[in-house]
Amino acid sequence: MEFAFTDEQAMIAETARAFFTENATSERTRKAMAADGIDHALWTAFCQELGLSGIGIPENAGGAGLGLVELAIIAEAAGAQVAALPMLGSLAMAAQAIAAGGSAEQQAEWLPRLLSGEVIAGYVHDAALTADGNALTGADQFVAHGAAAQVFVVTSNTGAWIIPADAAGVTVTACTTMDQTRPYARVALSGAAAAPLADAASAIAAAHRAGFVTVAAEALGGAQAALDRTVGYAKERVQFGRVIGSFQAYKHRLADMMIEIEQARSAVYWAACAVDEGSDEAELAVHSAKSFAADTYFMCAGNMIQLHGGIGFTWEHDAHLYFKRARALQSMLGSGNWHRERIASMILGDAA
Amino acid sequence: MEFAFTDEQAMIAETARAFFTENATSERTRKAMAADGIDHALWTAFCQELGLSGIGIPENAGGAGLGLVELAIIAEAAGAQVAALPMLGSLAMAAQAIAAGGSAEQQAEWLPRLLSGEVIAGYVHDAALTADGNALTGADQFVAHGAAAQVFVVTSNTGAWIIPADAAGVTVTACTTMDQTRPYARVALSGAAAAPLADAASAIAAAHRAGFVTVAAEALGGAQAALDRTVGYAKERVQFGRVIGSFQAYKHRLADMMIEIEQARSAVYWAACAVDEGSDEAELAVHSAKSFAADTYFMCAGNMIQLHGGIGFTWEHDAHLYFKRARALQSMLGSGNWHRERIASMILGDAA
Amino acid sequence: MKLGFSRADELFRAECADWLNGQMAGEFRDIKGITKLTASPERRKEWEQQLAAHKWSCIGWPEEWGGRNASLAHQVIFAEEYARAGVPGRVNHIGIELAGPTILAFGTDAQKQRFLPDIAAGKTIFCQGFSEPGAGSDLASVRTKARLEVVSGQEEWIVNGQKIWTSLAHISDWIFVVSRSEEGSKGPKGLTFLMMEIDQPGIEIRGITQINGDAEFNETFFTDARCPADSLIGAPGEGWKIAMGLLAFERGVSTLGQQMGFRNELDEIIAAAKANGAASDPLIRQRIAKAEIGLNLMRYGALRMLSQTDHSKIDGAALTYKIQWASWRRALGELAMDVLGQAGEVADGAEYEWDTLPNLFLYSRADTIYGGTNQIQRNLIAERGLGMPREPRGDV
Amino acid sequence: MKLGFSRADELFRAECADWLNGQMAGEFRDIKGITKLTASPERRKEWEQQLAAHKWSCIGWPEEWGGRNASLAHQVIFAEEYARAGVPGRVNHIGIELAGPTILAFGTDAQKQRFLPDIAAGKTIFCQGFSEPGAGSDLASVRTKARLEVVSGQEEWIVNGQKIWTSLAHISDWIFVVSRSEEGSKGPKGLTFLMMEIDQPGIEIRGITQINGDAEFNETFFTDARCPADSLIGAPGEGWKIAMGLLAFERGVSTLGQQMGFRNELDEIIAAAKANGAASDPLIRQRIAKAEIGLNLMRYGALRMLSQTDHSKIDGAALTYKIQWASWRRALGELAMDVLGQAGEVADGAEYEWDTLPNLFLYSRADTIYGGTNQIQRNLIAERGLGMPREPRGDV
Repeated sequence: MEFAFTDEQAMIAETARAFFTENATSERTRKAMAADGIDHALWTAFCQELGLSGIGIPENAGGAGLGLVELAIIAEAAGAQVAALPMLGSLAMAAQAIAAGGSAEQQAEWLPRLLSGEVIAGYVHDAALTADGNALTGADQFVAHGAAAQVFVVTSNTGAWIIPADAAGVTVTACTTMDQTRPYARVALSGAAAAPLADAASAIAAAHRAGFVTVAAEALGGAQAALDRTVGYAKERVQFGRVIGSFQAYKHRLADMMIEIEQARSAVYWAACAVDEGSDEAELAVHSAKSFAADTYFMCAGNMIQLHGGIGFTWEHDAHLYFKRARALQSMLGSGNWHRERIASMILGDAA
Repeated sequence: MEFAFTDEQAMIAETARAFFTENATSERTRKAMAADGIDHALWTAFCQELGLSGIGIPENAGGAGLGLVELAIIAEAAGAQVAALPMLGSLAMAAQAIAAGGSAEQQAEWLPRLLSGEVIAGYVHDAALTADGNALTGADQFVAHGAAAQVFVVTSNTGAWIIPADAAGVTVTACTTMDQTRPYARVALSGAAAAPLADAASAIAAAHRAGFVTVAAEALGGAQAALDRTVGYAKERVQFGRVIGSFQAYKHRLADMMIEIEQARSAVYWAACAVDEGSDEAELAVHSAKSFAADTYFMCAGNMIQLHGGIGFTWEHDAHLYFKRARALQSMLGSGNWHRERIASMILGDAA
Repeated sequence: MKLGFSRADELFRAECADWLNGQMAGEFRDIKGITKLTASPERRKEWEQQLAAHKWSCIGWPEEWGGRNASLAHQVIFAEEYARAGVPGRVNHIGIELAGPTILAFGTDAQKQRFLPDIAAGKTIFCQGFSEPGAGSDLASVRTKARLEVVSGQEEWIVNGQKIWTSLAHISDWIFVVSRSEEGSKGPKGLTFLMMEIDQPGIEIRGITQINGDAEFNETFFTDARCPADSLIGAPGEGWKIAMGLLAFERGVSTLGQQMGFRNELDEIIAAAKANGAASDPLIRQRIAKAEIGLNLMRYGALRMLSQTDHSKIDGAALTYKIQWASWRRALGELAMDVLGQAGEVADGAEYEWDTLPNLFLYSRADTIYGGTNQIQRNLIAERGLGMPREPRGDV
Repeated sequence: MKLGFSRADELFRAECADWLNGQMAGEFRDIKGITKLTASPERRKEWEQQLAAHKWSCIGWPEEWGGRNASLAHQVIFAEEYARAGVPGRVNHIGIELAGPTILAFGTDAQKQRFLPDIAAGKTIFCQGFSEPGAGSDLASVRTKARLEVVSGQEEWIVNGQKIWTSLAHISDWIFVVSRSEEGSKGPKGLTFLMMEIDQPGIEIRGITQINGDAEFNETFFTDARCPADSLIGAPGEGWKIAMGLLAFERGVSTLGQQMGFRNELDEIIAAAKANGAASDPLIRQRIAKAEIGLNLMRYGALRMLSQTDHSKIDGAALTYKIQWASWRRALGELAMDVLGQAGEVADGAEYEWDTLPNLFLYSRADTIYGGTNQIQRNLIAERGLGMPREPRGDV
């Protein structure tokens, strides 16, 4: 029992933080926002130079081993910069699904290309998907970075498949999306022939757990950055002849952010650890982390705007990047209420 | 259209405020708390000397005329002192029911005695009440000041009756109650023979609307008093070499109380006025007022404790009287969620 | 205390509704339902001239200046019917609600003659120059400077500095500017209130894009900008008094029109919830009920303010109104998004432009900032409303 | 990073559980499940002596002073099993968690010999004298005075003044007192930390009845109260340093035991909700889920604190812990009442005495006050955690 980073984990955190802080700049992110929402050069550098893209993927599947704790560390660092990267869909969900549920051939075919960044995958989920053999019909309106993906992992509640984006019967429509760092696409399948993953249940479980934890970790990073940047502003901005951070109401708002963030930090690493250790608490933990961290982020990003005053409401300032990402993290992969209702069902049984 | 007190209303408000401030002292209230929760001398003085007990009861029924606006004014003033009086059960609910739904004989028999304070009535409601003819079987666990009542108005969802407390088949059990200024009693009816009110529907509607508005008005008065007393404390108490009211976080907490109270004030008088004028908005308004004002009171009374620090948590200080009354007003006559769900049904239709 | 309207009032309501609905179904049907402040400014100026032509432009003003000297009840009714008919907000809101009443209260007869008829007629659009980049919430920290000079034998004010958050400056004709005219003065002293024509070489306007992608606000730069000596309202050094008087006009009848806009937004949320099934979610139901309650309490709070006989006294309802509506609307924006779900985060077209509800969500984050942040509002409430000690000014 | 416990840890857990459950089913079954701090003090002293007899009284202490020098994991496990078994909280909490560690850290060898064995053995019950009537949150504003005098050839401290909120003083043997020993000193300077025996003519204790009808707290009056010179911890004038060191011990392993008490409370709410149907209300379900999440996050926050290798640094988890649990518990009290409905406002007997959940509702209003109000906590977080300017002290 030791709820602190190991030396190796601390090193990964430091490496990731330095990498994203230096490279995922506002300027580069805004360029990506005006295009397909991906800083492709950054993604290539992350995958090929930093060598962290294989984290969370078993070594025998071509990954770097390690687990969700390390994946969370990276997602936290990327989230702190609102980096415009396909990490969630391509690595945390699609690659995790293939690593957990794909055959050896499927893993060999796709994982090296996903981990190298050569290919970007999207994650498509449709509970109402119909499969006629492996000919899939259904749609997901909100596939993160879907228009930039060359391949999709597609899941229903019981099945999982892989299908290239240019396969017959696949229609991808890019959407103007509030969070331009992670634009959605509508992916429609109309009798599209897909390759089934060998172990669908494992693939779905792995993708969802990793997805929840990654979203939560991103939210944690974003919330902390929103606080840090606001703290910086509070020390510089003068109003009424005082730095605004000297106003107690302002201080208390910052304190409230920190109180939530510290809990979100516990939530994210509890969840990552619980999944990695196969703990009985894993389900409780991932639902807790996703709902709590996303709400924390939204609260902090909203405060970031409020506590910057007028400037925080301009396009030019980065506050809106955090705010929009925070909103997106709240609503994607199940709302906070949905996750809490899952927890209530565990405790209280299903609702009447 | 003139949403301000008339001169007469302002005078009633001033009279009531002066009366309760002078007479409903903490010392007297605490004596009542140790007994049956009623300051009997105060009730007699209110009914017989002040001459305001007939407000809201038509003149032809022996009342003073006027309406719920004036009744709300009085309840607000009594609530500001957490006065230990049977106003809610005896006047706002039982007398209103009799005035609205009783026969001329019933009105003549009961109203003069209720308005003079000679007799105290309780209001018993049991949706599941069974009536075999006029022999009633059922129970209400939470009859305000029930143990001090000599007569009960009993309602189900469709019927309304009068029955003396000492009638055969009536069992009254006093309960130790968190809010000692308004102790509950359990009133059980076991084939008890009661006199039906002539117009049950009118009686029930009048009692409930007046009950909701009275509770809301009491809550408004209590919330304002909680704020006023805390403001007084904020100007005197020194910590860290400063009056605590100079701390911005403290100031903002007071401001938040005022923001809610001002809305509660609008709610109470909107509701009272809407009922008096027979407006289409009356139902919306009474549900709004009951839920909003009670929540406001609870928030303000909680803050009253918090902003007084340790002393606010002692029996000796009056803060707990406000706090417990606030909780009682939240849970009685339907919770806030229940009232809001009623409003949701009006707007959205019934829940699926 | 009486909430109902008289029979005569109801006839007036019908008259308003008939005329407004007729306009919105006829000549001006192209602007019906516009909620974005920056949309179709030219057509909206034409609309406001049409209002003036039928004496609906400023019914609360005295008749001699283009108004109808309307009773409170009539003003309430007109504001409500205006919004109910889906008529877009006034691009000359500042002129009608703030500049006009300020000139009426503090201007000279010549100034009244010069400005009021054109404001009433929709020919002169005003914007306001209060905030500065270094002084968002701290209105008294004005650094923009004004000095009186004789130019070609005429006295003129020469203004240098920068204003920010000048809403709609890019479509306005005039701006009123609070500037520092006494060298070395500090805070609220030594300020002067000027009206300046925007179309001149010394004034440059740059749009500020907001987080919703729209550009309602501007930075306005003054570089030896000029106005004649008689553009001054009040006396030199009285600028603070005039500005505070002007801000008091913000709590006028227009709040009821604003609320009708809120009503439309809430109704759109209710319709969306019914359409997509969110209306059966008990948590959403509670929030919609709370929004409904809050909207009504704003309405009755505003009626309490307006029914006050002693207008010199700012009572509790008036002091708390700004933070009340701003907080309510921010919560409404969040409710809207939770009703819409992820669909609310996707726009219809290729442009970064948002429908009413997502736009409400984004724009409402500004509501709690402009016109005094929620924090400033709480200070005011505690200090003016409850007599708490004032926040000390520092010397940084 | 590792959350799981080792096989050896689990064996230790079984050992703890066995012993504790055995006690609670046997000799001490009469005190099982007591949650009120003031209930059955004599029997609970006996229980704590029983703990000591089996070396369970202070397992984290060094072995030479009656502890087991237990690892963090074992301390966590014991604290959890202690609460899980329904064992009442320690009446000598202050002695074991605060006074003992303070003496260990700052005391002389003679003081350790004098006090530690008796504290460990449950023979000396301590309470704390920090707060004063004029200085609830402002700990440094101590007015209680101490002076050193020679009495019958012996140096003695003579103490005059008043303390308040001295929890359980009426059943305690000793009190530690922070007093002002340097005439004219102000704030944290010139304070002295003394240990005083309570049973003496100079000390008078008056109970303070709380809003739940219970009387856990006291006022403690010192009128020429005395203690020998060697009752001083540290040096005269070092009282603030000692007191702050002591408060840091509050963030120890006992937090986990406290949390197990919270677990029991939440479980009782869950059982009540299932029993009365509130469990099918979606709004209640959300709040119970939030409470469950919050409780787990407290647990993992505490484990983060305890896993810190560098204990000199107070990190974010430690700084935010107090307000986190106090706010959580206050919300829990409100949830409890909303689950119970009006039934929660009615007591079983004729006395004004409350079952666990209504008592939680009332008592939890103190949680956000004592040990530093939520407001003070936010100051600390912003100032120490985020480097914001400190609130200026006034001179009133």
